[in-house]
Amino acid sequence: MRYLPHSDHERADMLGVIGAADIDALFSAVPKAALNNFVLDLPAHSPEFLVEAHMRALAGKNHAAGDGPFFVGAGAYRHHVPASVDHLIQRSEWLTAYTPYQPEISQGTLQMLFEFQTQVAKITGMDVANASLYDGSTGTAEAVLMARRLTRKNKIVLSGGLHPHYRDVVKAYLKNDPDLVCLSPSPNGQGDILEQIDGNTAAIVVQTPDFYGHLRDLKAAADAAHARGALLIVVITEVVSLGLLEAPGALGADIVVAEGQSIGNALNFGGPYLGLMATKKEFIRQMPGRLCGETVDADGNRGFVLTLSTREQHIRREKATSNICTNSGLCALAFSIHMALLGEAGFTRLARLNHANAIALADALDGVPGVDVLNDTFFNEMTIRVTQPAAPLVERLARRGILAGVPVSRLLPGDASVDDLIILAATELTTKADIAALVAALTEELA
Amino acid sequence: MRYLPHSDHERADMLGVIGAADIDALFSAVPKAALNNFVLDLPAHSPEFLVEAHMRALAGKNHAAGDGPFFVGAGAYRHHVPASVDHLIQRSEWLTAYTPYQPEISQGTLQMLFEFQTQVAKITGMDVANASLYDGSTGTAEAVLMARRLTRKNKIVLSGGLHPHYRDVVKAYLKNDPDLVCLSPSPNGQGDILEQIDGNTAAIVVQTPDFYGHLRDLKAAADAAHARGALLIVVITEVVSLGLLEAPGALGADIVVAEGQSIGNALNFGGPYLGLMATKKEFIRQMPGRLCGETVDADGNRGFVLTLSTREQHIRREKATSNICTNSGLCALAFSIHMALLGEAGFTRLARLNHANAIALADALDGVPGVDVLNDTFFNEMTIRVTQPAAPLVERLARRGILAGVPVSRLLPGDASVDDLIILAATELTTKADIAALVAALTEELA
Amino acid sequence: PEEPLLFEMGDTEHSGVDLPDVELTRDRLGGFGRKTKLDLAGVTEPEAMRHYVRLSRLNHSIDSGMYPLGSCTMKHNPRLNEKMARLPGFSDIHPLQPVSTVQGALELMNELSHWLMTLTNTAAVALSPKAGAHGELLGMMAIKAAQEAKGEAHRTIVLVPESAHGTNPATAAFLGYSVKPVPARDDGTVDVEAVKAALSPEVAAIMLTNPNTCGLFEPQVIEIARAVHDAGAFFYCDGANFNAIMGVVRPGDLGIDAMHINLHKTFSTPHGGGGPGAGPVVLSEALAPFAPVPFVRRGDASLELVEHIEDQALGRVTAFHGQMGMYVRALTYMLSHGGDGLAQAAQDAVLNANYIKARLQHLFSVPFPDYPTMHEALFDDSFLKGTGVTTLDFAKAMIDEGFHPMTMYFPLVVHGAMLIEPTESESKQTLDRFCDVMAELATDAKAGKSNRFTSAPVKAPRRRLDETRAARQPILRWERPAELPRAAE
Amino acid sequence: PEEPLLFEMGDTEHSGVDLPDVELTRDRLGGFGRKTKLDLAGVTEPEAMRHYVRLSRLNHSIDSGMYPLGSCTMKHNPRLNEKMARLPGFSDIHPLQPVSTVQGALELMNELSHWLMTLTNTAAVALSPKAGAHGELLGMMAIKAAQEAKGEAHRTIVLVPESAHGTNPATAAFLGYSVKPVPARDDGTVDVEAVKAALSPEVAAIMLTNPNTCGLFEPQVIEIARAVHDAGAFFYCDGANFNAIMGVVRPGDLGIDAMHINLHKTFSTPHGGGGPGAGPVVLSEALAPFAPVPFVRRGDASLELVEHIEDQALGRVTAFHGQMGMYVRALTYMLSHGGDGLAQAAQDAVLNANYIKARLQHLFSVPFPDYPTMHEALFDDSFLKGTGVTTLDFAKAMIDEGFHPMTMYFPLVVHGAMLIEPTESESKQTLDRFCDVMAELATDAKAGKSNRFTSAPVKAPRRRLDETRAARQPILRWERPAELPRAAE
Repeated sequence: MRYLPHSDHERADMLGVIGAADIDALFSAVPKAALNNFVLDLPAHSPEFLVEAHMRALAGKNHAAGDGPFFVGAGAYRHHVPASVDHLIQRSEWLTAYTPYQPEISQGTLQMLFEFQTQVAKITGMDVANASLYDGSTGTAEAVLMARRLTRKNKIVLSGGLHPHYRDVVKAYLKNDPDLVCLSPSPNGQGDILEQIDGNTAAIVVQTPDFYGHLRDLKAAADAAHARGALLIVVITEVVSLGLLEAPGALGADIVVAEGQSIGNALNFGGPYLGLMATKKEFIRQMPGRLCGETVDADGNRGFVLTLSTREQHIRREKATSNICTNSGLCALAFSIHMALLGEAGFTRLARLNHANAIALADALDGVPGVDVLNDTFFNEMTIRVTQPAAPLVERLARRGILAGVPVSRLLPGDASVDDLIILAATELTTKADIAALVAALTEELA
Repeated sequence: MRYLPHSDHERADMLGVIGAADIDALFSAVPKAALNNFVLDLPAHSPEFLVEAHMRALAGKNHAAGDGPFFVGAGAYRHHVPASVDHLIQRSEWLTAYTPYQPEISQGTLQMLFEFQTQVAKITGMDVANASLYDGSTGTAEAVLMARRLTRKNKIVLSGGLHPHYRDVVKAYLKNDPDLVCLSPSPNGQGDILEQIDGNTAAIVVQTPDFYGHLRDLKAAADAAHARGALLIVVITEVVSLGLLEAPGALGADIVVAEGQSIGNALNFGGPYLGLMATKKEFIRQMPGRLCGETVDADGNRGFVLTLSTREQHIRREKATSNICTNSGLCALAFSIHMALLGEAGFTRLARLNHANAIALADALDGVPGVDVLNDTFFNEMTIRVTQPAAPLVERLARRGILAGVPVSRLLPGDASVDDLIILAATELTTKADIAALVAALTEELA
Repeated sequence: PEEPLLFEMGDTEHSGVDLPDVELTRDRLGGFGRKTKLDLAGVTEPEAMRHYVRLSRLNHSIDSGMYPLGSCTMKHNPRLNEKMARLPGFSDIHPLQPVSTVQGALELMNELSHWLMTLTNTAAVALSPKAGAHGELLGMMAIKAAQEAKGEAHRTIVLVPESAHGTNPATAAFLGYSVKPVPARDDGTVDVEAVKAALSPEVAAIMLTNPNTCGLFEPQVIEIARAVHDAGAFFYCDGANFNAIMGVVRPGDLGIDAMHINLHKTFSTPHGGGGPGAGPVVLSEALAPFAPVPFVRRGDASLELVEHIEDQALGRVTAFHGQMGMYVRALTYMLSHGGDGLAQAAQDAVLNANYIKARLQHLFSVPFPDYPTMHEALFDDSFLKGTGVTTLDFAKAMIDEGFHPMTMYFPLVVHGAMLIEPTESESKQTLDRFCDVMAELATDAKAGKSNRFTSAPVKAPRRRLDETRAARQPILRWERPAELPRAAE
Repeated sequence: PEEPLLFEMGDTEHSGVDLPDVELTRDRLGGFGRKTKLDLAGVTEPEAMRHYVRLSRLNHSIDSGMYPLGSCTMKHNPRLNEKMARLPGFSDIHPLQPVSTVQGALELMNELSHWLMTLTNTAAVALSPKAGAHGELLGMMAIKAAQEAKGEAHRTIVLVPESAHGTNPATAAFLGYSVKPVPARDDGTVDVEAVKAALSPEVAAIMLTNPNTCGLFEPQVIEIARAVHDAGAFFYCDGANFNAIMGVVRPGDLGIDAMHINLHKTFSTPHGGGGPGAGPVVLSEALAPFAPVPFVRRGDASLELVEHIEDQALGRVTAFHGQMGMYVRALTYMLSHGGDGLAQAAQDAVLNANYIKARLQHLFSVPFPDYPTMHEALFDDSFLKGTGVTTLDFAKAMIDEGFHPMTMYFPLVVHGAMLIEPTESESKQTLDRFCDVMAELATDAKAGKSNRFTSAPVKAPRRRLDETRAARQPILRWERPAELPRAAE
């Protein structure tokens, strides 16, 4: 067994030192009825090359995004990750390190987290950020709970433009809560969320670009919320948009939650991803998740530690701000390295290139008979209405090797009004040839 | 430019410190006629994702060994390399380190080389090994030159079973040397090399398993050579065979040269590979290539250094034993890690598995009408005679997705007697299904 | 030399990514374009390589040394797992691309589910939780939904033994339950009678860790499960310590209703400096109907991904399908080990912990000597009484010997707890060196050489850090010093 | 703790590779089966990871710090190169599989050849040499073959300037040439008149490094080439320093006949702790017919691989097609940089060297102050006169500051030479810190603080090692100590 360092000799020697007759003697506390009472119907251990062959066969049954034209977005985006990023995160001292609870021998992870927090604060325009959460959707639920703690009010209003899966996660976290108001999805980018704000409102949750790709007016939302003592929670599923769009912090956001996958992290069929959360300085003691802070060591040298842990479960147990125990450390590292490589110059260029390719896509789609682009505004994603049911159309395009986007019905099943809608994204990896292939195939299918 | 750390600001500042008006001022020694006298007709710098797309397109035009049944050997072998090996050799401190001339900050590489030398000495049964050479073929040429220095005699006899490319390399190194005798290749595993030994013979060169897969009698060769004061140079192109075959050192070899690619290193279309060289203790001062030795530091701690460098070009210049300046450090590392993972138990099992699969292959080929297996003995490779010209047959099988081995005519062009021969290898990666597919296709093609 | 902060190295001009510098002649931003500056430092690739390589060297890691961290299961992370997770067929697929184009992914999820259900003898598994604590949340949500479905929404109490992980009470409280502690017996285990005494019609569930956080297998676990079920409550098992029994004991046979499995603890997905984890939850027949979406179902011709069920009780706990990258790693590990290898690994983990206990018990104090330990050896600080050396001091002295400290001050039920979990990955050679060092430290502490401890660590990249200062005057991000108008200019 | 040797950790039972344990019921070994024991230590995968991670941490590397090694060009190694080299379409193809199945590989070789010929303005390139010295060998073999073809086999002398790399005279001698040194001028360059004086009908070639090993561009190189050609000899150019001029000056325009290119120095393939290198040789029209096999040729329908030419003069210098893995890396690097980026890299390399020279020349002695330096700054040890500090001491003191020493005592023409090559990869921040440290060291040396130097290094994994002992009583392999019958038992 290649991962188990003991030979049978050594096992016998060790049992001798322990004074146990055999290994079962060490399991003597297990009720007889439950110990070795079964035959494990599982395959036996296997050479590496056979395991690899099996996994390659499974992987080979999937259509990878790089295998053809690809326009799928709606909350996860295919971007290029520099080879150096993936190389660095596989380095032993990053990959196989534990949570940095022992700061003297964890300064690498800790300094990185401090840098990461700074990067997230800068791109969102907020004062502070935490060391990451599981993903954008659970982060949104945590933000809602945080807003309740901060305002001591209960009502939460979710914009109809919030990603339906995010909405579902908030609903699960707030199970049966009558103070949760979920507005209807609006493919046209309009929202009546401002009218829902009342004196009992803890927060409104606005996503921009929204689920359909429209850009939302955060300033107006912030002003309306603040006028009634409510908080504005801004949700961003495509973090690259922050290279081109005004920072939510500059527009009045109180809490910003984002899915950070786009920077440094692969699609991975949905996970692991990276939840970003940033807020105002005065709110940090109600922020969930780990925080890294600067301090000095006994010699007076600058160093970093996990801090303000009195908010956390391992100290406060049932009084903690959240039950969260991990962050997305390695995904945060990937994000931080990629962002360090981009810098302001690269991040801005990346966002511009995404937008330019999306404009090219929108222009091309506009020219396809039977296709109606719904968006006036967008960053790198847009919604089209087609003259056929969208889901089977997308399926037919997939058989042609073109992954043409997400039929809205997949995310809002049962809502007939969205059956003819498709959300499509373009990124820096979208080529003219990809767009031409899509247009040609769509034109044929819709003819 | 992602690899160039200077901004234009910084370049200007630095020119200021230097006191140069512009960058061309630093090239003032270049004759005017040659400086910037051309337009570089080469593409401009390119984003990583475009470079990657280009390289993937090229790679996609090749049939990778893992894409189908694969029996190609004849000096390079497809084995499984554990994922941990390739991971470790990419670690910064291994990959991007320089030759360990400064031992105080190179103990990692040096201790590894010391361990590598020990491993090579052990598997070959020799006293000492060097820190590696370019590959088996150039190692063979170096061994021949070494034998001349050691014996102060000139005649070199190459067995007909020596890989034809190895023979060609020796010929190139010994250009126009009348004392080089190259015996004719003999597909039947017989050799008349012993009769060629005379009083002027510096060395005979015997490969086992030989080019056609036959095992050669090293003891007889050693005895005959030693009786006339000549040395026996043993060449091994498939180092895995040493897990099952007697060590050349135990049979009287004076110098052992091997291609080490099979352990830890990928096929790589022929390079980089790994030359192994081992010899007797009394011969080390005539051995080419780097050597690592144990010593102590100023505090008395065990440490390692490159040693006996008075043999080498950077000290001895035109009086050096060879002009070699590098070894195959990273390939040696991969070999050493893989061999450490195998150990005696694993190396032996690996060799047995190779031999068992080769027996299965030979048995299966024996049953194909029109195929004649020539070998009585073999390790993991054998030669067959078919009823058609071999090269076009192999080409037709390739079109069916089966890489069926090497037509001997590719290596011995112009020799009509080998036109119907194919050399095939099996390794631990050869499956029953691979053999069945080959047999079925061969049966059809030869029908 | 000290490694500077990224913001002290880079500036807004430098970039390590080449991209075409597209001019936008028109935009579709509707006036929401950025007007404020990002002020985001960039560095070129060679600078980034150095920065992150140098920073990494300030970390301890499994690959560089032992991590005897009780309850954390820091085991070897095979690199084959990493390689497989990076096959484009796994890493480069989108959670919302057509299900017909990801059949291999669904097959993988199915296969992983089969392994998890077989190893635990349970009826269902919800793969999607992002980490152990997230799995706990899901499991308790399922219990809550099941109680509600039974018309028992009035059950508002969850029993939690005092030795539990902090996540247990935090999770219960997160869902609005009030937490009622169950005391431990003097031998470190839970008394079925104490459980019975605590049970009532208001109790929704018990959350029990087994093997428990003292490293002991709960001998009365079957009786406890029966009592809990008899009282109409559910048995949530914290699976953090499943590594001790996988392939040897099936939690389903013990009567559990839900248990999360930390793929990073038990099935070797890397800890990554604090995540990402993955916390699939196995469920009993009773709770299976309350599993959240999404899950994989075998359809007529192909595998189906169920992403939505009308009026589903629990709904969805994360946006997509969970930690696919971790599923690949975990399944790769399972296939490598096989059922036989997993059982051997559990046995070796237990063997190693008992070996450490056997070698150190004459010098350290063992709070619960009655049972053989499972995968962890638990000591307390009574052997340090009067030495002036605290558990923390002792732990910091281990750093100077090249070891990560053990888990300290947990479980809370033991004063000055030292919880040591070697895992199955450590060789006898390493265990012997570890025991030698621990014995030498204990001897030194008892001999009054307290300076070795109170000043430790001295060989680490940093001496002890001022955590109080960090919390009192939090500095959570880099701010440009007043005298430095822009970075690196 | 010290990292033990593999043989002190492992034993013959342990293995980190699982393989079916096949029983051989019969064999085809003809009685040649192994009877002696290998006695080869094995370790499991977790042990191997630790061993090689820990060992690696004893190495300096480009990724962890600057390597100002003159003549070695230790530049940044992009990880994209590594990733591309591992695409199965490149790494998992066999040199002897049908040519029709490796058209992408031939295309890559063709493309790389095009870049090399364009950058050098030459007529042909032989890709197969395994390293720079191997390329030299090939180049000189081609020259020898060409002389023989001209009927000039009697030319047995090769001119080599005294400042040349050791490989130059070694290569010439290897081929049976006698080496005739050409003296350098006081300004560090070669005098065309000295070359003319040395030329004779017995001279086969000159081997010249340009830019030379003093870091200077040979100002009379065109005149030298003309004189050499006029004398019926060939001009071999050592391309080790091509990094200084790529994209800026084309060696073909200078009159060279053959030049090897170190892909690891110039085109960023990793040094790997001492190889593998790759040394393609570009050839002039005159030498092109003498290129060895194999090479790629464009056929009617596809690319052809020429592996054999009847009566070919030179034949073959290695078994297969050379360092494919390095071709992939080098071409990836070229495409990343583009022609413009390569020229910029050369200019930055020269800029950096001149910056170091400018910042340090007031404290260090500059032997050849007449020209701007190219990519290397050369100092000598006259500034250390009377300090009791040698060049070696000075170099070892650099180690304690986190820098690899510069190249020392080379070129031989300068007493106590210190040859510093920063390459284009170092940032101004790093260069400034390097210059600060060097200046401080020079000041300390002059101030008589010799202990900082003579005892250095003190912060490295080892103090200075006893090289004399290593050479006098060579211990070249591990031997089992008499008291230890078998390892790790």
